[in-house]
Amino acid sequence: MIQMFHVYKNYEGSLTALSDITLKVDKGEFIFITGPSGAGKTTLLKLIFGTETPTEGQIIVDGRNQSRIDSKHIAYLRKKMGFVFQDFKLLPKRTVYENVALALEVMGIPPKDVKKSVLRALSYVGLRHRANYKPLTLSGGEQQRVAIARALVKEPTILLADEPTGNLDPDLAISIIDLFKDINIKGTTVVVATHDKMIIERANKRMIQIQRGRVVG
Amino acid sequence: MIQMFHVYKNYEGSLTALSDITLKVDKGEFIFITGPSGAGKTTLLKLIFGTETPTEGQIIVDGRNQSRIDSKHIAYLRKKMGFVFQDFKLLPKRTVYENVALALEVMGIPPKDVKKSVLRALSYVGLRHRANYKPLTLSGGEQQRVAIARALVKEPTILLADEPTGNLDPDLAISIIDLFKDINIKGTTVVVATHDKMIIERANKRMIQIQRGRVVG
Amino acid sequence: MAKVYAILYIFLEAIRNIKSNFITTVLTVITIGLSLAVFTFFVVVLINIKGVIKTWGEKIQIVVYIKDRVPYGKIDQMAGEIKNIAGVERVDYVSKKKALDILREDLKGYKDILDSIDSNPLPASFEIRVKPEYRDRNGIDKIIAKLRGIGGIDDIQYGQKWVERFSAILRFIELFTIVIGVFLAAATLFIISNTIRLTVYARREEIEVARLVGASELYIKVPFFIEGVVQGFVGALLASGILFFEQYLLYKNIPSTFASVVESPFSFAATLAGLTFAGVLLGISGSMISLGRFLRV
Amino acid sequence: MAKVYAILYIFLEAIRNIKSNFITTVLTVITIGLSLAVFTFFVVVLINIKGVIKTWGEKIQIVVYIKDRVPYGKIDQMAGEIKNIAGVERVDYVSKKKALDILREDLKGYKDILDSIDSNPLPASFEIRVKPEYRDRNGIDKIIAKLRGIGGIDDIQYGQKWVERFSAILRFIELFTIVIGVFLAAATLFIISNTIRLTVYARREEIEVARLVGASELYIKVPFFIEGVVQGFVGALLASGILFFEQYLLYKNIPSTFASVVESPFSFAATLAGLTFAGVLLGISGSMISLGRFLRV
Ligand SMILES: Nc1ncnc2c1ncn2[C@@H]1O[C@H](COP(=O)(O)OP(=O)(O)OP(=O)(O)O)[C@@H](O)[C@H]1O
Ligand SMILES: Nc1ncnc2c1ncn2[C@@H]1O[C@H](COP(=O)(O)OP(=O)(O)OP(=O)(O)O)[C@@H](O)[C@H]1O
Ligand SMILES: [Mg+2]
Ligand SMILES: [Mg+2]
Repeated sequence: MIQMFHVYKNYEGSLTALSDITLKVDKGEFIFITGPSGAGKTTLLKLIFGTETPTEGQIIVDGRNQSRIDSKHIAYLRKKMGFVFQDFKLLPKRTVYENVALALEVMGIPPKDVKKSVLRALSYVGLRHRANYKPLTLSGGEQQRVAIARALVKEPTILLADEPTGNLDPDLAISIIDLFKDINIKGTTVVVATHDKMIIERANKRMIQIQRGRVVG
Repeated sequence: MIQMFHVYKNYEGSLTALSDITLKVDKGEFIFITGPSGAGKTTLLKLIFGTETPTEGQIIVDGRNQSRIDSKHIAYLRKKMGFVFQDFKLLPKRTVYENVALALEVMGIPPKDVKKSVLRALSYVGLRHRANYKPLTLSGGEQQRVAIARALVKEPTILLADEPTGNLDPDLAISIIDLFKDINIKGTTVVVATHDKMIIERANKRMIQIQRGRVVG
Repeated sequence: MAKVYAILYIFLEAIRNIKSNFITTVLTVITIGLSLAVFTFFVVVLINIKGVIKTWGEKIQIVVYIKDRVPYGKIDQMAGEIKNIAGVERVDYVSKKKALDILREDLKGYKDILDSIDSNPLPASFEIRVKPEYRDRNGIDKIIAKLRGIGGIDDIQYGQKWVERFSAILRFIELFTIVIGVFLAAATLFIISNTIRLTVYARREEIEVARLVGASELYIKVPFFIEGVVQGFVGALLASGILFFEQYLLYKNIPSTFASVVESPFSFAATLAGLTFAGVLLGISGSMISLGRFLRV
Repeated sequence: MAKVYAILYIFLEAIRNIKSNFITTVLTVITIGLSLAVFTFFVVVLINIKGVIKTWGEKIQIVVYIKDRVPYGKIDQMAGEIKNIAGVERVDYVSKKKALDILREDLKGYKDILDSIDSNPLPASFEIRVKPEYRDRNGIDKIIAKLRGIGGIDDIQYGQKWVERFSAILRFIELFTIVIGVFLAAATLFIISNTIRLTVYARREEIEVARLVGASELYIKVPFFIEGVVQGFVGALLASGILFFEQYLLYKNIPSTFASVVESPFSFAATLAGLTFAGVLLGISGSMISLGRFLRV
């Protein structure tokens, strides 16, 4: 599903964020990426998602080479991918419901189906009662769960989650990982970047460790 | 240093965020506040900081009643308090250095002293080499550490930290808590809201647990 | 099927944006309305002033005095020849008797003077009206050159000073219209597009998030496009309203000689149509230009 | 001591803001400049047009024909009495002989006619210039009423139609100036304050964060205040530049009779000073009004 060959990423005016990453994630796999702060986890996910392009090397996602793709296909590919952003990226002027629904609306899903899916996704993360609130009236953990609901709602082929439990208490963190496992069983490829040793241990899945931009284990 | 008497907080159109909180934090104390997502931890810190006012009850910080204070004294009080915001609240158009320096500049500290203090605070959190970058070019954990540096740089009388290690790996989290302990020893009262069981256990300090807005232990 | 819903959502999106940025939308509409109204008002006044000045040109005429004793048949022939000269609009024959009558009318107060003369000392003449294109020094000179070729003429006169002043004024008004028009058009365009730029800038976050969840270019652009159309359209209506109200205010107090200066040379419908077209065009292009800056990944 | 540094930081803050929002600052300056230039240009042209029209009023005069056979001494006395009437600006005596000379000059072409008369049929007269405040129907009537009380007068004449048309035009231009002036001033104010509002809105995050780290009201407001002053000042300079350039463009091509219409009634220094004052005032008040909305905790 995801293949990286000797990928390098240098940000302008910065050190090298990723060096010589070669990586293969099979269809239906569930992997963790871990490593210290600034190791390059987010960068790796962004490269897969296509919001950053590699300085060198090739990335193939769902059979397409990300570095040669045009903006039309990027939008197409993103409709199949869910991303839980480390900084949530919720729209403050829209309600929780509208934030989650946006992911389906851009796909042209009929309104009735949108409603059903959005409310279901919100119940999964325990926020159905907050559907009509604006994100800024939610607690940090609640906002994070909205971001998770938005990534899950479209039943993506690939789910990328960046530190999705950083603002959640251990019980909620576990239930979110269980949610990821569920959709993984239904066929979604899941890549989770996290620092949280506890959930990695509990989940018992493949883990890739990076440090200073290199895979170390 | 901080006293709360039968404090209630209702947000408009929301459930009660805090109910009947009575709490006393002594000068020079170090306490943790913990509890599940949406319990009211952030709300509690905001009440102490004065960005929210209690619906009922009294809050006394550093001898002043927060609910009767005017905007001039709020600014004065905030100069003595450091707050690590859960969502960082860094200014994207300014460099890391400028973000941290802002906290001192508003106090009218001489430029030479500002420079010394800022660079020292940045080394404490391991980001001195990033001083001239903009926050959005930093990783999530790096941004969080900038927020911590900004709260520490003014050597506050009271330090409020809201989930300050949510984006940090365990090693860094421990070193940040050690940093908090250091300034606590120098006399700063420290209040940390966190989900992270590990750091609470390691720190071995008083812990207040809240659930659904009530102190439960 | 997905296409149908996609279109639906694009419209919903536009409505939602207008609603959630209502104050900004209203202020943008007012900016468009005011700018268009100022611009249009200026243009109307300038066009009218030019029109008024052009009618002054009708006073330009060449008088050809006919030699005494030219026979009647010859005069007809002369009139024909003059009429054929390029630039001549109309030729009026003024007989000796008519010339005296006119003088008599002019000197009404001093009847005694004219009563005391017996022979008529005034010559017959042709009064020649000049076509608009020939109402300057050059054109007049050409006509006079041709007139000199005609027999039976005693003298040719025209208000040289007046012709020169008239064409200078006309040239000036033309220049004035262009300088002010271009300047005002540029200012209007600038102000409107800057206003839209700032409103789009305030929403760059929304654009970014929409792209991140997989929105196509169309899904992002079209709502702005629709908003631009709506803002431009309502702005144009507002401009029309302002203009008609202003005209009403001025009309009520206007001396009839000046009415033509504020009266629009365009019909109500034409003004409305023109303004709407301009407003919508401005709204769209303003939105599109501003969006351009934020449409990188 | 902390105070000194606080002031330093406030200035640094203002400079930093201008730098980091450079494009927006420049566009705001251009908006202020264009709006002020349009407004000032309009006002100058309207003031000048009014000035030109007022000078037309000098043509308003009352002619008093003196009975034949009034002795010379009596005429001096009459002139004195007329001069004392309220509203009379100047009195000129036109003797019988002078009247004939004027007529002769007018009828130059027709010498024969006047050569043939011997007695002078024209009366002597006073030409009375009217003070500006009396140059309407009402004022003229008052003067005429007084004139009727003076002996030795044969007839009183004035251009009634001209007086009425003149005062109507003047009234209209005054109304026009007020309507357009008020409208343009409102539009200018609105556009400038809306532009500043949008730029402040884009920076509400900075304001919030500054307050959170303990910035005082002054620390937050004064940099915006300084920016407002700078934007207004530079905008005013730009407006002056535009106006002088425009005047230069028009001057080069202007017929001298029209020069007064674009010529500023104010000196270079006065224009610059007035514009700067207006610009700075606009910049400050724009910033302050916009800030008001974002200064809650
Ligand atoms: N501005 C607000 N308006 C309305 N409701 C709010 C607002 N801020 C917080 N709440 C609600 O109050 C409750 C407590 O929120 P708070 O942010 O204090 O929780 P928290 O303990 O910090 O949670 P987390 O661990 O997820 O950050 C939550 O249910 C939240 O949705
Ligand atoms: N847009 C950018 N421009 C420049 N440098 C960047 C940019 N984004 C990230 N970096 C740098 O690249 C390195 C890797 O960043 P990345 O965000 O991938 O780390 P991370 O593993 O996600 O860390 P964290 O756990 O703190 O989120 C960091 O040193 C970071 O400062
Ligand atoms: Mg990261
Ligand atoms: Mg919280």
